[in-house]
Amino acid sequence: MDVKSLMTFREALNLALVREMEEDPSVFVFGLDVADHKRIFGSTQNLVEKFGTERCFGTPLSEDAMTGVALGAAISGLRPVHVHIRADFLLLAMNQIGNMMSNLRYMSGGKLTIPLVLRAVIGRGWGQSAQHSKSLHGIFAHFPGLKVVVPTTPQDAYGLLRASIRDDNPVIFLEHRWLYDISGEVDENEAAALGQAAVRREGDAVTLVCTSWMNVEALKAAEILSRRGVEVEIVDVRTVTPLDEETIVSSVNRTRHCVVADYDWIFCGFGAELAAVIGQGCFGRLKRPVERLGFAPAPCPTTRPLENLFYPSAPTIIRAVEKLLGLAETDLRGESFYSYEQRFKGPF
Amino acid sequence: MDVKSLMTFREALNLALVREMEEDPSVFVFGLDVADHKRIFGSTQNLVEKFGTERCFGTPLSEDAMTGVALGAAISGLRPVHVHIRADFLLLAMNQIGNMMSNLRYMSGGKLTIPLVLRAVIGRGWGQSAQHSKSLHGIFAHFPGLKVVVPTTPQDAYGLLRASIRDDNPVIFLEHRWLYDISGEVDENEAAALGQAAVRREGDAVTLVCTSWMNVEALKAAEILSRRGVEVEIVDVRTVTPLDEETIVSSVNRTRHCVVADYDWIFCGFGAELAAVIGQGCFGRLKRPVERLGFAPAPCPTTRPLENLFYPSAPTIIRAVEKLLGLAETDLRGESFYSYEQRFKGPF
Amino acid sequence: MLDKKEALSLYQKLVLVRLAEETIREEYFKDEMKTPVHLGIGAEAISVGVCHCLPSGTKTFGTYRNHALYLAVTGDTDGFFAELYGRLSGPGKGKAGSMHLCAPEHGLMATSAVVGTTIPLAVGAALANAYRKTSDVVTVFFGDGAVEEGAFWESLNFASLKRLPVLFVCEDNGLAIHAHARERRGFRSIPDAVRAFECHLGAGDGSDIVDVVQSTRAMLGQMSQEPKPGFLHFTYFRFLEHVGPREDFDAGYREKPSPQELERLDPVRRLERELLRRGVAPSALETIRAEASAKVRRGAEEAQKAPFAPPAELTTDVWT
Amino acid sequence: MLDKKEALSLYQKLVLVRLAEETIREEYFKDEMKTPVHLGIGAEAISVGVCHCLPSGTKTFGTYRNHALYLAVTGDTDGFFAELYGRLSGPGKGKAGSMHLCAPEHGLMATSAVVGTTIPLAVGAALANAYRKTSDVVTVFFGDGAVEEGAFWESLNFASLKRLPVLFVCEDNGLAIHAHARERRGFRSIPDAVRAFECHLGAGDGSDIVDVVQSTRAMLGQMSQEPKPGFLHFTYFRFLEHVGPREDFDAGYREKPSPQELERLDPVRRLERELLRRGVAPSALETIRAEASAKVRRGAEEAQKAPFAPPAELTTDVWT
Ligand SMILES: Cc1ncc(C[n+]2csc(CCOP(=O)(O)OP(=O)(O)O)c2C)c(N)n1
Ligand SMILES: Cc1ncc(C[n+]2csc(CCOP(=O)(O)OP(=O)(O)O)c2C)c(N)n1
Ligand SMILES: [Mg+2]
Ligand SMILES: [Mg+2]
Repeated sequence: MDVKSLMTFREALNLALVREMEEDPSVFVFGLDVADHKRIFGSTQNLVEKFGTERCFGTPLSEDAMTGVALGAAISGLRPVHVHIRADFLLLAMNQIGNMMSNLRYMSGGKLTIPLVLRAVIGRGWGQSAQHSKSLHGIFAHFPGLKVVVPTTPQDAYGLLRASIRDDNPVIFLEHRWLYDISGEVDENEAAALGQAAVRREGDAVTLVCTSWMNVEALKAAEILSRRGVEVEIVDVRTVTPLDEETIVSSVNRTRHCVVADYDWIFCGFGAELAAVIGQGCFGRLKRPVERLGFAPAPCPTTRPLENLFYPSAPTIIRAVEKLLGLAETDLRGESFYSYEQRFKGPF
Repeated sequence: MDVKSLMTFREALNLALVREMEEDPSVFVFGLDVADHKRIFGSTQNLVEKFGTERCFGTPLSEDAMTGVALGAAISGLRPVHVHIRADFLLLAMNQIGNMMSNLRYMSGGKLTIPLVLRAVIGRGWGQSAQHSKSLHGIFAHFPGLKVVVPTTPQDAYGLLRASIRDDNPVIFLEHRWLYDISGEVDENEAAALGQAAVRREGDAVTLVCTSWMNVEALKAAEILSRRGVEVEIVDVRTVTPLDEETIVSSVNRTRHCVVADYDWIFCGFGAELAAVIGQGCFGRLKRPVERLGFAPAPCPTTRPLENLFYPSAPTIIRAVEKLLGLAETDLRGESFYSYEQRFKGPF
Repeated sequence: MLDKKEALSLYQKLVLVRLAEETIREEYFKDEMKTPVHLGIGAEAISVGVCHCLPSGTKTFGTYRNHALYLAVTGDTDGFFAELYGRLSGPGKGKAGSMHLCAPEHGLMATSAVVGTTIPLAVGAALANAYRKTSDVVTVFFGDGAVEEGAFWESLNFASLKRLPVLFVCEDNGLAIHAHARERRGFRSIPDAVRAFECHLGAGDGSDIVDVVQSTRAMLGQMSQEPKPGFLHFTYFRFLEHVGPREDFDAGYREKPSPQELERLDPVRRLERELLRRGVAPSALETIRAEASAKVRRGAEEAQKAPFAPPAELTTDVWT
Repeated sequence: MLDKKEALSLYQKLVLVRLAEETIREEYFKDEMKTPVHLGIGAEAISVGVCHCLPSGTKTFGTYRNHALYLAVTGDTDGFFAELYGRLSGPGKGKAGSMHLCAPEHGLMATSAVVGTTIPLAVGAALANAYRKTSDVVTVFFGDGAVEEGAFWESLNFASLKRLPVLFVCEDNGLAIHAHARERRGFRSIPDAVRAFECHLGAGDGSDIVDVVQSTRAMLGQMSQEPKPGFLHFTYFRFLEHVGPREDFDAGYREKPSPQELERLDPVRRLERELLRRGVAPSALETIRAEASAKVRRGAEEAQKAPFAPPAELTTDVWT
């Protein structure tokens, strides 16, 4: 049976949900908007039709309690997938996440298991602004007891979501909105494990350690840099906790240069952890300090010109690599970069 | 007029509140327990008597809304000091903190100012356990728009709290429970500014960069190490945001060795930021990688033997310094270390 | 009853909001207004009517569905469009966009895109008024979905406990995005659920500005007689999709009302009929519409010529 | 009315809890029990009475004031003291301490030291029951202070909306630490505030275990007849300080009731009187007390001899 096919990230998420729900009747999906006609940008489509409203249903606007409900169902043996249309809204649930979900297994002396997935979308573009654009993966990863996943490819959306649902620990699964439209080959039989980074591209000049959307920007940067003979290696972190330090450190030990391109604010973010891990693991090998890229130190602004500057991008990566290697700046005028208006605009 | 006097950290906090309330009628203090007979471990004593129940009052148990109330009062021109008896409870208010308080000035194009202090106590000991022991300073510092202060000395409790109340930005002010009983000289006229680290002790062997209670442990470690001729320098970070990178980096560039002793979990914590900043600022100068100390990667356990292992301490610091410098282990058997039972036990 | 002059002035404000939003609907497809828009077509009477009853400068708070509120409070179509087009001359320098419009200098302190988040802020502002011994009423507008958030209950409890001068205005369209009230409410009705709290309770037809004004005046009267918070519940019909410029009756989650029903639910048409009934000449209404239309058009046009914020603005206004 | 046998069995359970807590009060000053203790003296009848009515294995949730609940559900004084003394043989291996006691194998899923946090968990557990098409009732105990937290309202709303089999038990001592209800509640009464929700409502005297049992049985009957959540409101008197082993009538925030009043408020004494009135021999009660006392003493003594968790336990049980 051929199980490889081309699909979008959104379809891959959907397929992972369908497969898990088919195989395990204790898996269910709930959260605001999961059952309306838009279905979380299509990622929960057909679930109501296939599995009924008891296994896919909307809720009142009550993020705090709904997270507790997910936790209560999980310790009772179900496998809830609780969905949020923006990661920002998880801040409403931080008490359940940081004071309960992360502790309950420990406090019960290991008697409780918490097979729970919190899916949340990282918003961006068309004025998503300060309250609809956060990622916060480093914040969640700070609490022992949680796992945090930031998939980039359709294959990972599929494989890591399935692995997350099967995991007996609480997993926070963060999906960048722009990735939804990205297509790629998905092998349904390829199992994925949490805790493994992936080398997306090999190179010897610099290692780019990337999360989520930054992998896409990094690939674009790599393509441009390659034309002038600079081959960068791209490591997609994939899971923040557990973190695959080995893959990251061994890549940097080879290239001896590193740009961390994290999709979040820099200060006290996951990028700091990466820089610290690399600073330790590659001590004496690094030719230059690790360069950290991330959001500008400001809330995300609405207006497009400032929003463009807020986010790190392929050009920012290129400039960072050039600086690290002491190269002159590439002329980027002829290049075309990702512009989301080609994919979506207006309300979404 | 002599304005220097010996007082405890708790008294220094209280004095700062009294002085600010005397000088500015728009300053008020509210939160659970601020007006009962225990008065937040004594730190809000006499406020009701001196300023009335309108300027010092308790609330219902509603951390989320009460934080919004503080924010609403602040943008209306008052200067609220909102108090929480444990930092863990701030997780209930994360939405107001991370989606509102940190953004509102920016979103208003700079029209709103937010002169607001969130005081919270970091609990520890006698089974404070997983839900009454968090610090989370790195989490708060991750959001642009917030300031974060972690005082250690009575002088700083006094000076930095006054500076925080006078600051026109939201400040999260985190007070370690064990510091409350520490005495020190306080100069009432000494103004403090946010954004300045303090060198607590000079030395040439290793720089210890410390937050909050870790400064106390570091001083003890320094005393023991000094007896064998190892002089460590201790930098008290004091304010996480804004961070005084210069003082930290220049110390490490001198000693060429660094132990970061942060009072929080290590992974994705403020310690990672410090290690990243030092890795960058001291590149090529460091003789060994930065060593990070912090909580064990677990929720805080109740039982004392495990709690002892959970926290980094003077002995942990000594061992880290010895490892960094390649020294044999000091015999610590004759040493006496801090034990909170000498200060308080049972209910508190 | 409102006198004719007052009714005409309300018509003027209503029409300004309606035409501004109709202009957004036309312009939006040009893809220059790069901000989500939560249009309030059908809801205008609530913000306009309530704000009409408030002394000018009164502190107000709202949600992302804030266009009517912003225009009712400020009348400033120029700033409005500048912000929607992301220009430096907008009240938020373009950083705010549609969802965060505010004008503290006019009392509109904050609006927010996270449901329920400005409710406690309004209570805090009312606390500040009480602290300063003024009884000025702070007003906060929120949707029916916000009632499901814990912050609502916490805020209502605290305000009632402290008897703060805050007016809660619930704009109930029976929908949260596409979810109907029956899918979200485990209580009989919003007024019923609020009844046990120490606050004054009122309700009205949010599609009828005359009713809105009368209910609001009655409520403000009660609040000044017996100092307690007020809670006003207004129902209305959301004409368009949750966010964006289109109708969405074809999406399947709700029926399109009959044309007669839509006439009744449209607060502008409803006031128009009332004014005509009371003998106002059609040409007088036409004049009001023409003036509003010119103002709106100028705002939208000028905005598109205005400059964007310079790069340095990216990190300005984060801290003082 | 309960028959004598049942009343005696309740007495046995009540006494076990009371003596366990009295033992804590004696032992606590030796400073070996290094965990905060929120004693439930005065409150025992609620947990004991409600749990008495639940089929064994029923899922329950509680707060940090959980000793009566833990013992009512498990009867396990040995594990109880082991946990309080921080020993490996405690149900949480000593990691949990007093505030996080749980025994999932007996249905006691979780208790928590952050107010209100287990309420939504109970609703989630009830959702799991509904999902599995069982109508087993999940029960959650919480203090009156928890009603002020948004999570309570959100949980009540969702449970009512979905008509989940969850029994909310509010243990109302009129205090949150030292704050009286009047300083915290902006609503008339807790039952009034809950009335508009789609749940069954009941109330009783939490100092009287007979009343507790009867109210609970009536409630469970209603819930099985018409599937909806239940809400039971019990008042009781907290004899001791909020946390710790002492009385605190000298602290100034409340009056000490008269001796007669205290007799009435003490659920153990009250049931004792009732049993004597019904002809039970004093010696029969004495035997029950002696047995309970021996069990408690053994638990406390054995616990102190038991080993602590080895260092490796520090990072065990964080993840699976
Ligand atoms: C806390 C939070 N949860 C979810 C959302 C996503 N969301 C945006 S608007 C909305 C519906 C709100 O409904 P209502 O309060 O009735 O306001 P309306 O849109 O009907 O005016 C939701 C769920 C959000 N913005 N904030
Ligand atoms: C969310 C939260 N806020 C504050 C506290 C501090 N605190 C501990 S117990 C308590 C009072 C709770 O009162 P109630 O719910 O009535 O329970 P009781 O102690 O009376 O049994 C408070 C405020 C807490 N633990 N959790
Ligand atoms: Mg609505
Ligand atoms: Mg109570």
